[in-house]
Amino acid sequence: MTDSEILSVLHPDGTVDPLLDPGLPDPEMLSLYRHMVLLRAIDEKAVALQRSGRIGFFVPSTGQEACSIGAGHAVREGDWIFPAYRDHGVGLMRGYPLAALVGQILGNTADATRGRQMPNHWCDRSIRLVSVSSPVATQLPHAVGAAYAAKVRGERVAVLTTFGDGGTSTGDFHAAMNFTGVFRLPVVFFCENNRYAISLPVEHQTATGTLAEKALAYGLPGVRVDGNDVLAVRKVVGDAMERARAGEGGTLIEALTYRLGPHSTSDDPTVYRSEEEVAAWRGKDPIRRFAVFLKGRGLLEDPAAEEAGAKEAVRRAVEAAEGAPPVPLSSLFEDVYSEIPWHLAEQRDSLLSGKG
Amino acid sequence: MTDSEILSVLHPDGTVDPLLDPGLPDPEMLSLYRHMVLLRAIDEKAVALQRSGRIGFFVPSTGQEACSIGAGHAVREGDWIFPAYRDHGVGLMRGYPLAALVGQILGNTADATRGRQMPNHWCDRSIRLVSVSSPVATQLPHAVGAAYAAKVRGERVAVLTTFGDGGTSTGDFHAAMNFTGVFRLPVVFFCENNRYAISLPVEHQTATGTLAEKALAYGLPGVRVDGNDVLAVRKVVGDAMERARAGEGGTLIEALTYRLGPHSTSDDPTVYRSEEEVAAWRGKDPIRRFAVFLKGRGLLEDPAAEEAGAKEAVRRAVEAAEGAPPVPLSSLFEDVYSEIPWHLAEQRDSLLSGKG
Amino acid sequence: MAEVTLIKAINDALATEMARDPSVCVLGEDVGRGGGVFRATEGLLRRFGPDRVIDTPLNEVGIVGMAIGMAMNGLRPVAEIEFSDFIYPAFDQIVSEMAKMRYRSAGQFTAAVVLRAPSGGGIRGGHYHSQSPEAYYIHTAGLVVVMPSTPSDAKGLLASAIRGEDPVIFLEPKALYRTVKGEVPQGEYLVPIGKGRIVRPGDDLTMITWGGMVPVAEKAAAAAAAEGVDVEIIDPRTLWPLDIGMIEASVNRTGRAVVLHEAPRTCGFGAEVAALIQERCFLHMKAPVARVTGFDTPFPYALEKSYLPDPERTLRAIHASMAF
Amino acid sequence: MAEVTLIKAINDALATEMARDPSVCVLGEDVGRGGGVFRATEGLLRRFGPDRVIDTPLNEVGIVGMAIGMAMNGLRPVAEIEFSDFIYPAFDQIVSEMAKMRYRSAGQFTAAVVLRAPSGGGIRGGHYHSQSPEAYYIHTAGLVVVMPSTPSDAKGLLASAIRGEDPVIFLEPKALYRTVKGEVPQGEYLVPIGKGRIVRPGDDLTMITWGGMVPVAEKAAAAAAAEGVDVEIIDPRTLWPLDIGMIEASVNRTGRAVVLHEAPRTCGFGAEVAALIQERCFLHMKAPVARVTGFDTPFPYALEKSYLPDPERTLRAIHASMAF
Ligand SMILES: Cc1ncc(C[n+]2csc(CCOP(=O)(O)OP(=O)(O)O)c2C)c(N)n1
Ligand SMILES: Cc1ncc(C[n+]2csc(CCOP(=O)(O)OP(=O)(O)O)c2C)c(N)n1
Ligand SMILES: [Mg+2]
Ligand SMILES: [Mg+2]
Repeated sequence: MTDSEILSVLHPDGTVDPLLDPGLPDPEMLSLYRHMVLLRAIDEKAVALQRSGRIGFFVPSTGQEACSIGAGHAVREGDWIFPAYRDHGVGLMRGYPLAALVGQILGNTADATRGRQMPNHWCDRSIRLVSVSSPVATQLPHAVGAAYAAKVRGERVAVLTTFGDGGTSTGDFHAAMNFTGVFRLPVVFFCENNRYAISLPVEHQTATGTLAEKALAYGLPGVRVDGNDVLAVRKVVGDAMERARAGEGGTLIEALTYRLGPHSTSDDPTVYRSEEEVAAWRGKDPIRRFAVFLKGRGLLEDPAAEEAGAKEAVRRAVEAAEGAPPVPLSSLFEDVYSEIPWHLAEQRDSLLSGKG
Repeated sequence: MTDSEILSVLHPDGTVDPLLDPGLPDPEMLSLYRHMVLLRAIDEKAVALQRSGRIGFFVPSTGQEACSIGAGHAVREGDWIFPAYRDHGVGLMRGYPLAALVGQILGNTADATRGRQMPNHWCDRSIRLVSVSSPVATQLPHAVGAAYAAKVRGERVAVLTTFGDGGTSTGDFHAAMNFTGVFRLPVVFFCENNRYAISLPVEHQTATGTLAEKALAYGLPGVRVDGNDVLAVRKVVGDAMERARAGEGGTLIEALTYRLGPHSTSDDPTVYRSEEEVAAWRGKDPIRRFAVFLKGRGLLEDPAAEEAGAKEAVRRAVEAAEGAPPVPLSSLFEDVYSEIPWHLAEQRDSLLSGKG
Repeated sequence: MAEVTLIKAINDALATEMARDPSVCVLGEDVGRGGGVFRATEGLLRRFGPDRVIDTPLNEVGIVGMAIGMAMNGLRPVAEIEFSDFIYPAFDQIVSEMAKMRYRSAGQFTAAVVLRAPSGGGIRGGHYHSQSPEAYYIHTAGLVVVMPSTPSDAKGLLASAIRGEDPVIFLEPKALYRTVKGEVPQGEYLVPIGKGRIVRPGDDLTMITWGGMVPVAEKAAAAAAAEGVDVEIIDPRTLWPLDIGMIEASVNRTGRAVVLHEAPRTCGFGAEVAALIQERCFLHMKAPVARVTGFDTPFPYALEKSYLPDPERTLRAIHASMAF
Repeated sequence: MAEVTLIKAINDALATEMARDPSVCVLGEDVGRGGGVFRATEGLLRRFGPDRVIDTPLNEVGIVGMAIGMAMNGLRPVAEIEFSDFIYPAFDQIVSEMAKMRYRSAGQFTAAVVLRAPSGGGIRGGHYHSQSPEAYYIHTAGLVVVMPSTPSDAKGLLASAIRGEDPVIFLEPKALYRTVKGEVPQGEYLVPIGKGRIVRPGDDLTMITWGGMVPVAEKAAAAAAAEGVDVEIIDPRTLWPLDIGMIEASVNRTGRAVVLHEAPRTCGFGAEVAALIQERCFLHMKAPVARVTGFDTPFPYALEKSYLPDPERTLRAIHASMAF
């Protein structure tokens, strides 16, 4: 494959490329679709919650649903996920419960992580979905370490880590890619090139023609995929995960996509992007594109009903979680260390007693 | 040029490749030779000084003289040099005086930098030879910044920065290469691949076949050169510097060479390298190789006399500098800030008065 | 003079200095087309062009390292780090390079970079958009550390930092970006580095605080005043080198001191201030130097309000000191 | 029991723990074939193989980040940073990731990495082979910071760090690697984290010191003893969380305290110790807590001997405190 070739499966007319079709069973395909729809419903609701001051912040993934849902579907039991903040879809697809996701956003006792982090910084040990961090790309070297541990124990698992185009410029990317090449580790680097790092266009992020070709600098293969094509993403990530599990080493995947909304609820993208550009990409909506295919296959009848159902599910989840009590003050001092040392005990006691 | 092609000029029989010969005038060629010989004489003496406890430490460049001398010769007035600790040759070739070099090693008042740093950490503002640092590759982003400043002022100068194979793994390399590509800056990245980073063989440093191909990840050209061939190094670095001065951007050069001695006076290379390997490379000695050519041209008669002369020059320089007084105590507190703030004045006064 | 916000004052300082001196450049993530995530650099790209207002790739080593090289070659770079929490990838460039360049070259090369970074809590930003890292830089020999708490100080100190010959870590209290307003002199305006400001004179107790905690201290002092306790508030403005004379004179007079800061307590700058005061004012002290600080935990999201010192916690420390 | 050097004791701890627990791995630059630049990992590659003794490329982000991921997935990594001065490229991984992993995931994930790094001066190493960075890590919530000063403590503390559930910055006083010898128990041996050691009991003054300064304190105390001043020396061994009880009890008894460390004074750990003592022992204090420290300059090469606190400077501080 040449560097600039972009793999895609879903044709505009709703048919698929038979050679590249990952061949998923019908219920699986419907599940992909439903998760994409759910993901978008979550974004909408979360942005509304932020606008009304009920949560502090949110990072939507609208427009990139094919990426995280397609990639998430390629993850198997035993695999690890080291996601970026924009990739709630990966966890969701892997079974991270909507209730848990909503609880995390709200940061009350419905949050398994006790309100410790901003929205979008989820984790769930039971599915090896690792705690999201805000500094860009710090999760990449962790993926390397987890893969190393799995490899030396002889486990047939793969490690998926996700990040953006901006992430390729970080030192953590350089370290993680190089270590993966040197130790021949089962890490799949899934880069969602949504063309911007906040306001910076990818053409100013790096002078290479593609991000995928950066893989060669580390002795790894690099692949480009249409990131608005959920079946293509599923195919490419699935293949790379399979290679990884088979002991054939890591892969860098560049998924070409676009974030239709703001970088986060704090961002105003009209400052740095034209209406026309956004409109053009809105025409390539990954959910609509997949719906055309599913309709053609007779798997989907009423997209509007699916959307309404998803919205209702999110509404109910928020309603349920919003009632949960706030996290207790004492929890502030827990989990800093495995046990509470004297100085934190003193600080806790003085706060709780209203003295300090 | 393909990535794996290694440019060389000096043939084993003492002739040169006429197409690649940089065509230096005879005195210049003799000057290259004499600086290589001087460099080696410095190494020998400095290692002896360290062994006898008169200096704390030294990093020799024995075996790599063609690299730093060839590269140094390609630097012109107005160009900047951001060298690594092993590249005293670059400065030397550019006119950094032997006396200054020896003063720095001794760290007394003969040292223009007031004994502030270990041996090998020279600098000389007058020739834009920038202060060497110990952390590997931190100078690379500085080279980018200096190049940026020159570029926006419209100066036709180039910036040379040097580092080792290990340096390519650092985050500073990744940042500097990428910024150079994005801003199209006149930086020449001269990587001396001496096959080891202390004990780590380059095959374990990275999984790429060559270091030069890493350039492509940043939209820059990458070139390989025989690092034991001073004319080839001069040619390749000269061309890259010319491209840089002409506004055509940066280049990564991988020079293939070998350090014949220890990493530093603290290192025992027998732990990690075989005698045979070292012997094979000793057979490729860059000084002897150049001498064969110069003899063939009738430019050099008595290498032994050259060596003896260099040794004598170094001996005399050390003798002269060793007599210099130690740096004064008060200098400890100077140059931390542009002016001495109260706390340093207090600390100085208490030290000088014998109180604190 | 117009009443402007602190962020506008920063923007004003940058524009004024860039207009005055063509060697002043700004660089960082989103500083150009984006105008800065807090809009500190808004309008600068249009006015001064892309050579001097530089959008960089996402790499803090590159930003700081490039700024150092620019400074070595005659420019006056003002680098923005998007949040002070994201400065750490560049920590090596800061402590090993920027801070030591002058010393190690015996003054032949200097790295007079100004590193601006929004700092502190108050925006529901959790772990990585809220921290107060001043102690790391104060502990690093060779750096000047500045943190303004008013718009006019922000303008005047930033201008002084840009004109100075030393590397400066310029921390901006993001909680105050839009919540404090004040009169700011137009045109060129300088506030000297190294001089504190008496925010409120008082006779009974000296409170040393900075950045986002200054308004908290003022509220606590007002409450204390209502109880008859007269608190002097000192904002050092330049955290290091500290205006020790101002603090010493005050504490020698009041005999009581409270240090108030957002950063975690242990090895925070409050420890240094406390150590200095007890060294210098020992015989005048009527009570130990008290510290009111963030807790020794990562910065929390949901419990931010309880984490950050507030006027009540501060007032309790005043009570405890007075009653000692 | 054999008399061994501190570096041998480190090597012994690594070998013993690796033999005991197959999940213990070491990684870093030159730790395998090279055996470590100070030979701390000598012989481990041959004994435990390349899967557990990992030579890494030259990248500290990779070393620390990889170690974090290994720890998250069931291994017990002991990462070596060649000199503590070269840790800074990984500073973000340490403060943003390693220190906060447990907190931010509410205990779902932990990063119980042990980061070993030779630290301190005494080898004519100049700026970048001599620094004492403990304060940076003590200020970072979530990290345990350990620094032994004897071979047996080195072995026992390193073993405890490896078995513990928290991330540990394990600083090794390189000046003492081969200059101190001591008896070290063979086989498994643990010294508890968080407990100080009374190096020398005394009644007149409490000296708190650690790492390479312990022998300096002992010399100064011997000289003081000759003058009739009885100095108690406390080596906290675990710098954080500090054994505050031991210090408090001592200072309440002696009424005088000197903190002695190599790191620059300002915002060094000495400031925290001084702040804690004056907070907790105020009414017992007969003199201010004094600090004998490295100066607030980058670490110099030629003037290293004058930079580092020596017994004379320490003794002068004892005199000043006694005479206060
Ligand atoms: C180390 C670091 N520097 C800066 C930031 C601020 N920041 C947050 S997101 C972002 C852009 C990331 O862009 P990209 O990697 O393309 O991901 P995307 O947001 O487009 O998904 C920046 C600069 C950060 N989080 N971490
Ligand atoms: C950031 C950093 N990490 C570790 C070291 C310790 N160290 C000094 S030199 C060296 C190897 C450098 O190898 P290379 O870049 O190939 O240069 P060479 O010494 O072979 O010329 C290492 C690991 C350092 N100086 N800086
Ligand atoms: Mg992006
Ligand atoms: Mg090398």
